[in-house]
Amino acid sequence: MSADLTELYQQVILDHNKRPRNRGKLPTANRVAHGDNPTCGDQCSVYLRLETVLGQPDRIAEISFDGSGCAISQASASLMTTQVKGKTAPEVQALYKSFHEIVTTGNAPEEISDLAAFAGVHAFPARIKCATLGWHAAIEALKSDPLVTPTTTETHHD
Amino acid sequence: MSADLTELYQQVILDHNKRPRNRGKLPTANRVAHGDNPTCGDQCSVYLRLETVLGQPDRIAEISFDGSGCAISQASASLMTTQVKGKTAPEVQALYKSFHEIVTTGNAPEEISDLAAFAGVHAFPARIKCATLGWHAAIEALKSDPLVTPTTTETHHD
Amino acid sequence: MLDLTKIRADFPILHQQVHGKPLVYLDNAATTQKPRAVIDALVRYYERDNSNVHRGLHALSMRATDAYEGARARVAKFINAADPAEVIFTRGTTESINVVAHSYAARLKPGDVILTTEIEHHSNMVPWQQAAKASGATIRYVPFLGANVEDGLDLAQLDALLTPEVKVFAFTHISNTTGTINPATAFCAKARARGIVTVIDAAQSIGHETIDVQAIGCDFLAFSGHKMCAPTGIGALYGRRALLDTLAPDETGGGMVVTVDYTGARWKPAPERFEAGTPNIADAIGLGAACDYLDTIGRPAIAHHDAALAQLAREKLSVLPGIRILGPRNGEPRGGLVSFAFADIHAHDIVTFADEDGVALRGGHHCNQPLMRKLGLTSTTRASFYLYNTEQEVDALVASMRRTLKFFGVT
Amino acid sequence: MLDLTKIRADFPILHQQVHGKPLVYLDNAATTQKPRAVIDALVRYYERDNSNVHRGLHALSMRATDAYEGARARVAKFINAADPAEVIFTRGTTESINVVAHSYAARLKPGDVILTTEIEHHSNMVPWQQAAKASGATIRYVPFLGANVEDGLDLAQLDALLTPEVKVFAFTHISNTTGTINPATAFCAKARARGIVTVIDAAQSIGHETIDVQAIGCDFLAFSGHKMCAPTGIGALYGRRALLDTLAPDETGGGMVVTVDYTGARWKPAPERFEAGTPNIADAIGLGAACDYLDTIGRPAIAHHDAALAQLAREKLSVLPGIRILGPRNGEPRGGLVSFAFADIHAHDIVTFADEDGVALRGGHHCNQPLMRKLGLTSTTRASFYLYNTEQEVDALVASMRRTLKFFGVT
Ligand SMILES: Cc1ncc(COP(=O)(O)O)c(C=O)c1O
Ligand SMILES: Cc1ncc(COP(=O)(O)O)c(C=O)c1O
Repeated sequence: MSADLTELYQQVILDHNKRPRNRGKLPTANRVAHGDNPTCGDQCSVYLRLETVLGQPDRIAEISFDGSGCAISQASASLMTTQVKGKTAPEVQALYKSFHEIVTTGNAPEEISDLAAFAGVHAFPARIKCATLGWHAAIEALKSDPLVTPTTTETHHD
Repeated sequence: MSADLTELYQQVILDHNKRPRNRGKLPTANRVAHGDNPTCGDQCSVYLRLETVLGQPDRIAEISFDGSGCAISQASASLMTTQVKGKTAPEVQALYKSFHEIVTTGNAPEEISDLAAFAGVHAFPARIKCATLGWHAAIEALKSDPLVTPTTTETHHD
Repeated sequence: MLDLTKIRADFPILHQQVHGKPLVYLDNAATTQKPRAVIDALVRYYERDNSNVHRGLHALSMRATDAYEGARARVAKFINAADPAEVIFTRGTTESINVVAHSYAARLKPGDVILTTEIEHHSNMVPWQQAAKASGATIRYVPFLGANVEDGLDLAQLDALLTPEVKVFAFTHISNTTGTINPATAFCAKARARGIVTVIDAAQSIGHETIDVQAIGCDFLAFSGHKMCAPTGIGALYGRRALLDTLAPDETGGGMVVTVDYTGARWKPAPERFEAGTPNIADAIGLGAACDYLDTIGRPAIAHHDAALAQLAREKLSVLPGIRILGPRNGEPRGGLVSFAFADIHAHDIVTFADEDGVALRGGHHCNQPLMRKLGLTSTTRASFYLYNTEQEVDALVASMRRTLKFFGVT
Repeated sequence: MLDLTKIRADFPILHQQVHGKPLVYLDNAATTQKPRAVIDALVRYYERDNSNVHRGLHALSMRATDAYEGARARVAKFINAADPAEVIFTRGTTESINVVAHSYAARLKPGDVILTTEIEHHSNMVPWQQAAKASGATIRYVPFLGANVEDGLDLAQLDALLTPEVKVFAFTHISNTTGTINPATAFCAKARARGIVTVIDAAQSIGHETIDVQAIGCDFLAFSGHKMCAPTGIGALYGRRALLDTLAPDETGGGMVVTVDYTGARWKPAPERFEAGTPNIADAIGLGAACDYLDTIGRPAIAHHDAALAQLAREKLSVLPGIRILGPRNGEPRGGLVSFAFADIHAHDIVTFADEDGVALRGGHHCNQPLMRKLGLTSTTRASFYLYNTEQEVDALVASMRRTLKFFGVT
């Protein structure tokens, strides 16, 4: 197996793919968003319970994801849920920015070592959309009204 | 000038082009048809006075043509009028068949030497439509009702 | 029997390595590779004859026109159309179907029914959905039989669905997702007996088997050149002459009009009526060259070869743990492809691992999302074969699958 | 100054004889010839990278996708679009205009006005006539000034015609029949101030002068690759992003949908929304190569060269007996072409005689029948120039005209 491929399918990714964390519908969710990757049919729904402080959305109290897709997309969504829990929307945005940097350049800043497992994606540009599918859905969910609305994460420039 | 071109622009063609016979509207016409060559914008109207014998259409008593186009189309229409005058519709059809043979193969049967001037057209397949424009209009006119109807001679297989 | 050494030598692209492994190109249902003869036809046209067609009287223009119309006649002969004017050049299957669907959208009425099937490619489904929406007509689908489409379409249902309200029946000849072969001649006979217009999506059959539109008895047939050794950007719509001249053109502009004034225009007859603007001259000529190439090799031999490789692959793959194979069973007739899914490994991971072994496969929904959903799948992996593929390449495919299964711990 | 020896060496087709005379190709407004670099780009693609795009994860598919999307970015840069997604690949100008016209046909209403001009090519006239018919809108034409269109369009009339009912203003950048150059930037400013959508037919300008869609300020711009050194079968529609994503797609099918079920579909955003089916991958890459080629030579120099040859030809032809020349007067700005008629000799005879001298010209109505009729002509002869043409070729043109006049006894 080539170095690129070993780098892509790291142990942590395979582990999250096999035993996804926070998988399934969240009964207490007050936010949800759904992402499609039309190129491959991958789907990912993200459910959040967003805390409210003084009437304003605050931190993610609970999170889960559901859907189907390749090892990269499933592992990424799973790892994402573990990373964003307890964070505010701006914090999630900042983390996604670093994650996007990692999957497009392969360079991971030291402080976010957990997401560095996805550095191998950068050698497979066609898989970047897989790695970001869950993240897009989470960000959409954070932006969404408490009312449930379906959405798509298909964007054309990542 | 090449032999092909001299053969195409024979003296008789140049003559008919310069001094077209039977040109203009025919006031006594009881049949008319109009032909377009959409490839080049050439146009030709043919006016006939068709005699009636025992209530049936019989011979072309008078004929004229009008329109604009290249030397080949104008000379051909002019020569056509001189050849079909006095003929019945089946006779015109038969003559057109020979003419079509001449312009597509270059071989002219002896008995119709007048039309043989157009044998040179066969070396210029793109000009066959020019040479047959007036003929098509004449045949359409013969088929037309005594009522005037516009028509097109654009066909795709000559 | 095909002479594979000779055939493979005709295709320059095959002789390369991918990730240090010899390329095993098994993505032929997506697009096929091009033989030297087709590439040369393009180069020759651009180096010698390039000119605009139809409206020109100079030497290059006449040569280009002859070559372009010659290609039309060649394609007509390839599908045994009665008349070259029945061949309209398009960009490919999708555009061909849109041309027919747009025309029928303008003449269908509420109460009319468009019948299609549950196994269609999006390109033979969405245009009809749109035609139904635009006209107020209803769209219905012939369902399939068997959890994995093993038994093809439900023919009993088909008979029941061919009601007097049905005006158009559009169906695929061979499914790009399951390899199912529809009995096109029988379908057309049923439809014709009821006065229903038939539209065949021949994208997956045109490059493989002999297509005779008169024998099949269809009204329209759509296909893509790029799936039959021809360049990208060219394809055709066959239409019966009597129908074509009654259809409104989809696109309008230069070249398809008899006369134009500031208030309106009159259309030429087919094929010009449907070819507004400068056509794709070079690639049409390339399509003609592809017809020559395929007929020199012989389509019956090609069809046999491709189906045999697909059979072999189906057989060898079927023993892999957890595999689910779509379409006809082992040994039953199928098109030259096999599409499958593993319970625990996603098609994209399979395809990425196969690529490392030099094996080019397609993974996804194959533009057939509704079918996937009905099968409870989001995607499959598809291996599709063509005249230059070998039995060794089938082995390379199976070996690659085994390596991937092992990596993911499936045994 | 262009290095003509070097440039001519880039075009294999130019080095041939026609009827024993060196080819003098002056039919560039119909289609241009292709440099070696463009032909090579096609060959390279088919020999190395050919694969279907977008939906593939194997090496060839990724290479093909990168090359195809790279070509889109290259074309965007060529016209200075703000975003590659604003470039939709089409078959050419005619299809590009049809895409916009069909979309607006679906949203215009009775009372709305489509404004165009009397000097449009059929491809920028008939689709709007059809859009008017389909929607109940009215079509109006900006008239021209001067018996031979010497003074271009009537700008006073234009102001009066840009009423609040006008929703779309479609006009040609350079007329293919007269060489008239419309002040596109000024037209777009007037239209924008009134909230009118602008559609520019850039078929005759794209290959010659620098086009900057942001500086021009247009909403849509249509052009053909084959008129700018690129292969046949490819062209583009530029559309402002904000407008594109509001337009309904014309063709539907695979590749342009987000999700499909048996009842309907949702579209992707631009550009995919407008590119149903397998695109013309190779020729899009060829178009990218043509952009590279033209920018290496330099478009300002090309524009200057082509216009100078047309000026020279106009000047030298204007002394011939009985000639009537259309469009701008001697010395006034004009596109790289000159179109003329003789009182007693038809354009087809002229073109046939010129061909004997190796000179390739176009004769006819140039897809502009209404204009011809208004000018009292049925056809003209057109000589059109490009970067590989020389002053000697202008002389060959004039000499050929003299020989023909002599044969027909015009002195
Ligand atoms: C001004 C103008 N518009 C439109 C067209 C149509 O271009 P195409 O035939 O490439 O679609 C042409 C060329 O024929 C043209 O000159
Ligand atoms: C069955 C079927 N129909 C239609 C199409 C669409 O063909 P194209 O993309 O060449 O228009 C394809 C190929 O993708 C196909 O396999």
